[in-house]
Amino acid sequence: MKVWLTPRNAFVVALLAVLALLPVYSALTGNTFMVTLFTRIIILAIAAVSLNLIMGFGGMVSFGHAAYLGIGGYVVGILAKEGIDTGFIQWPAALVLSGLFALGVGALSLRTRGVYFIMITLAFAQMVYYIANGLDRYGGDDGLTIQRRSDFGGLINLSNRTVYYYLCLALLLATVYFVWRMVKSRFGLVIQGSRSNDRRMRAIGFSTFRYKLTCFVIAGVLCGLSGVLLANHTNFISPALMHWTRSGDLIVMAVLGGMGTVFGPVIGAVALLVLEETLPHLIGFVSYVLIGKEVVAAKEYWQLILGPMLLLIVIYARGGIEGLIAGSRRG
Amino acid sequence: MTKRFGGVTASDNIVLDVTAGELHAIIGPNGAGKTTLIGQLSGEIVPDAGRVYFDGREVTALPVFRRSALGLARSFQITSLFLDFTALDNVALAVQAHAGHSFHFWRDAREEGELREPARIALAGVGLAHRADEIVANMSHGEHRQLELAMALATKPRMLLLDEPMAGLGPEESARMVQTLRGLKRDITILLIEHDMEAVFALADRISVLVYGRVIASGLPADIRANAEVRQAYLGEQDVVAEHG
Amino acid sequence: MKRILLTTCAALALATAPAVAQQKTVKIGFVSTFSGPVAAIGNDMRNSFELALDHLGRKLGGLPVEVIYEDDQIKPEVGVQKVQKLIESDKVDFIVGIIWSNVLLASLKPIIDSKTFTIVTNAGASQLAGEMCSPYVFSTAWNNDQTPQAIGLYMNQKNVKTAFLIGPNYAAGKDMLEGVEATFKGKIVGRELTVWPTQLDFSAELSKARNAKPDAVFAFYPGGAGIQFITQYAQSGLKSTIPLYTAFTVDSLSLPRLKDLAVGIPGAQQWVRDLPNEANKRYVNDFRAKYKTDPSFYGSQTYDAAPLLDSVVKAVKGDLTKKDEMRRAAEKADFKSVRGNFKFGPNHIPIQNFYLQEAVKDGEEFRLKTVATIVENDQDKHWQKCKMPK
Amino acid sequence: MLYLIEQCLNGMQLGMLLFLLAAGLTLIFGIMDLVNLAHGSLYMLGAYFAATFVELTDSFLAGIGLGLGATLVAGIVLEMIAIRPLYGRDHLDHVLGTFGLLIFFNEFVRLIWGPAGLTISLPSQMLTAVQVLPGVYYPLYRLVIILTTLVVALLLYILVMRTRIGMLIRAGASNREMVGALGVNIKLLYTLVFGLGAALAGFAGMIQAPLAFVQIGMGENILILAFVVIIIGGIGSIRGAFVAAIIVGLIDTMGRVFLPDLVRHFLSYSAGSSAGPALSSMLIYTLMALVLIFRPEGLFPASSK
Repeated sequence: MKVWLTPRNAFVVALLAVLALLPVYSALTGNTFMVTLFTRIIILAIAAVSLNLIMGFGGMVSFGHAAYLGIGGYVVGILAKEGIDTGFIQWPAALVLSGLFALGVGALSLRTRGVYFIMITLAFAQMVYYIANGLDRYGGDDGLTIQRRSDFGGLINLSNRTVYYYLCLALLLATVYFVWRMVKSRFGLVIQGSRSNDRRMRAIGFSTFRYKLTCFVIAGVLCGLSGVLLANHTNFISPALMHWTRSGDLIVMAVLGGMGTVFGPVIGAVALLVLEETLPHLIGFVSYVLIGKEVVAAKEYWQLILGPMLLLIVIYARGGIEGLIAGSRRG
Repeated sequence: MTKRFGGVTASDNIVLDVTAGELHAIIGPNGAGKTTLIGQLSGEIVPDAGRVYFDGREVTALPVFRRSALGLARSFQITSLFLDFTALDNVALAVQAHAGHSFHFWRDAREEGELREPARIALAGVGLAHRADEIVANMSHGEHRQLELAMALATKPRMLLLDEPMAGLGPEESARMVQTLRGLKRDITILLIEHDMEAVFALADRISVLVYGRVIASGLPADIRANAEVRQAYLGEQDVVAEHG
Repeated sequence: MKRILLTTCAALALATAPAVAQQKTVKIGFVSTFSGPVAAIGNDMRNSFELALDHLGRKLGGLPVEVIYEDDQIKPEVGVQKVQKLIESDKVDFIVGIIWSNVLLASLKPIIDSKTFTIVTNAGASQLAGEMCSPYVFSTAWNNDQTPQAIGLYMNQKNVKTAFLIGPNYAAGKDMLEGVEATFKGKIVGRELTVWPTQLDFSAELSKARNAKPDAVFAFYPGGAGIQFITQYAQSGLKSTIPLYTAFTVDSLSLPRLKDLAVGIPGAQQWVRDLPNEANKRYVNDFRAKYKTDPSFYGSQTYDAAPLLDSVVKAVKGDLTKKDEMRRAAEKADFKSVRGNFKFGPNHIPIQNFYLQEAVKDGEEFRLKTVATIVENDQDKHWQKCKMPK
Repeated sequence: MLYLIEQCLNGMQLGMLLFLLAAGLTLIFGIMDLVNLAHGSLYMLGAYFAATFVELTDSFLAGIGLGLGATLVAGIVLEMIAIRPLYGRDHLDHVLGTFGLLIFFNEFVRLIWGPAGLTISLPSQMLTAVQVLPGVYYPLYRLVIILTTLVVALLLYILVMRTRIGMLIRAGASNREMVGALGVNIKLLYTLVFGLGAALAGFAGMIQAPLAFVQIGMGENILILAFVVIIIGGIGSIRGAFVAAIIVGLIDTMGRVFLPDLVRHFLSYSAGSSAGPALSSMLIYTLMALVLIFRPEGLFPASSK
């Protein structure tokens, strides 16, 4: 029988509890920013989970995943600008377009492998990035403010901060659950088999290309959803949404949390973004303890610590945070 | 069939006919083009000229996975498994490959009896039943070879292409493998590539000799043993091979 | 340390300002760029703001001040997040700063939605002057196209018949080129927009300019890009053959690096370090004494924000909930600007003079110097689009 | 026509710069199988070193020389401390680890040199344009860059094709195991190659610095271009890098020159002005995607060299 009370599961449950109760804490303390910050974290976690689906389980390292954030966001933004506020059109359109883009990119990119795959996905993302830059009507380089969040009639009011937070959390959990089911299904086994040994998969009779392409499209749609949510959250979209370093950030989240585990990317997203918020204060605090005063300037150099940390994680903790919590079983 | 790699002709006008139900062995020195031949038959390598027929049907243009679906299975000379999966998972994947399409996203495949049961049977068939839940990376080389065979079998093939299943096995493991193959050859057509002459002559119904991409002889084991050209071209070289191996 | 600062300030306030009923601090969120290649601009703004607070005894309207500095990393989406944090988490009374038009445009919605009183001290996106104007948002800077309009006028005075325009491809860049086109009476023989902020090498565009054989070239490149552009302009041999006119390209941050290369290149600006008024003399002299360098126009605009806020807090006697009274007070612009005369238009954008500045060598040092006044009391042309609630 | 020649020279100059970066990148990639996102940081470090030494010595050439040495040392130290543990890992680990290094170097440079950036002043005789053909004027310094880089490319060619080290490098690029089997000190070879790549990148940074501006993050965008170059050229191939660098340089320049005007024919003037630069930036990525679709191993795969 499986043991359910592992340190890992305890941690996941604790994290979920914190996420679920956050708006309560925020309401009690009056610090509404916590909800804003964590809405963003949750949305990016969806993107990281989707990236992890193709990268961690399918072995397809996409260096252009931020493109879907952009496509999802821009569909919402452009439709809103053209006066179509209803989410019943905006959301499906965004998801379909993300999927179609993934279909095109995947069909062309999946012929290559290894670093060529990394670079060709980057190339396609850069193309979308520059297209967005050239969209003069929609702000070009400067981006576009979305005056109203997607309208779902009386169904749900996205402008309510708490409602929106719980919607995003629910979508994250749905995504995680869906991915969890999927990786255990026949489809998921084919994807993981092809990461492990693509040649053998074909020899035993799988058309791995089709399955990988399907997986690529699913990940694209999920990340497009994340883009839709992000655009609604910030009320603003710009090409910066899909700058190549953003794709890098998503990879960092997936790996930091623990690649190839379903919940890992969520942990990674929370860890990275919380670290980003707190590391400056941490440095300030350490300098206060060490030399008796807070060195304000030192707080700006928090990335000096983040960079080597990433390298150390790559070298010494390949299972990411998940791996550390779960012990050495995942290696 | 002809295949050239740059200036090297790996398969030079090979004509090979494997009859249903027989175990046909291919022998030949290193570099004779044996693995290339299997590659062309299984569909991984496209011949520059010539045709491949399977069960009376031309399959020259079919990709690997389609030939596999027709019942043509292969094993690999260099162990090629899913190292981070369990033994049972490996075989179950092979079963799954022939159980319709795999666009099932919801049901837990590890709970599906129709995938797991045939896999367990195939594992038992090669004597690995007790190792079913072991991660493949932790298993021995001999077990890997057995597992290779189990995977090929799990696809319920009508013809097996075996690329040196005995390579790197100890005498005891080899004997077990010969035993297993002997059990199989009644039901399945087998094309066997092997260096282990003892095994070849023990198992084969017919033997073809491949040297520098050409079939120089083909016939019953006894004829091959007697063939002067073969002795000179191949068996004479066996000493050298033996020194290495 | 924040807490220590707070207590000290509170203690000071207690000792010196017993008149103020509530012992409240004024919380200011300061958004600028403190990392990356343009951190110099953010630092100059911060230094100027700190100096202004020093000049005011670290108090606004008698209340102690706490400033929270946030770095937007030149990214609009980071800027938005920082602005949201300041409003929601730190619950600041004022937001000050913002360099980039795109960061401003991204942040404007949360600012307006939350009615946070904001002083923009650089970004001059024309939407702010027009359709997106807000009762609680003021600018101590300018609208993007005002400065190039002044340069266009100056080019007319200099009898320039044909011009080649070049700038970066973002909101401000496009506004700048349109600004020149609005006032320049000669013929535009070429108009180039380059990729911003990634394109560093202007060789192809400079070859185009040479090929077009214009009487003059106009360029807008803020920050580090300005240094690149002017250096390459000189290297291509164009500086001696085709005169270059600029806006926001030569400033006191780039001058120490450009040195001789910048001499003789005219630019328009609403403030120059040598403007002859008392407030400015005090600002420039104390800035030089404290930071050993000249302040830039970015700094001057930010410096002005402090006395403006001082007048606002004074007007409501520290009760920062009276937003409408605060707004009326700010609209009066009752403070001594380093620019001399200073007043707001109906859209809360300054109406001000624009000067022609040039770099000169002063001993070992290079300095910017006022050469002429190009336009007086210039108002942006977008104010009619602004539907400011009464 | 004369104008076209001038623009071709501009394209060449960009191509030469890309080649310097791509050569190191492709060697490191080809031999150690390492994806190095921090290569652009070495470009930046080279520029900062050179700027510092030019300031100290008051001599452009001495500054470049010392800067080159410093970058070489920095590259070797970096390899020994941070890069070595990454060999043999998969590409994802490389991307992530060197992404971390890239972040680190940006902050490190800010800590040492401050956020404002530096400039390298050219000797005044360089601040002029010369007549290269009747009617074609070209900035002298850019001409110097083209010629110097051609010399470097030639030296590199001789090093790779005519020396023992070069033989090992070539062997390493096409068959890594073989070099190990030859009993060569692989560690030393790797360190040397990385150092050489670092020096080339640093050199690119320092010769570009007088044109541009020495600033944090200056290597990032050009690094992506250099990656495009080595992918198009074929990983591990110096010759491929050279040809692809020139192709990318020319296409990028020509795109910037002609596309905006072309787009303006179809769209409004202002829409064309902003769509033009965006489209020309897309060109090279489109080229890379096309190359990968039709020749997944690049134009000059290392094994066929």
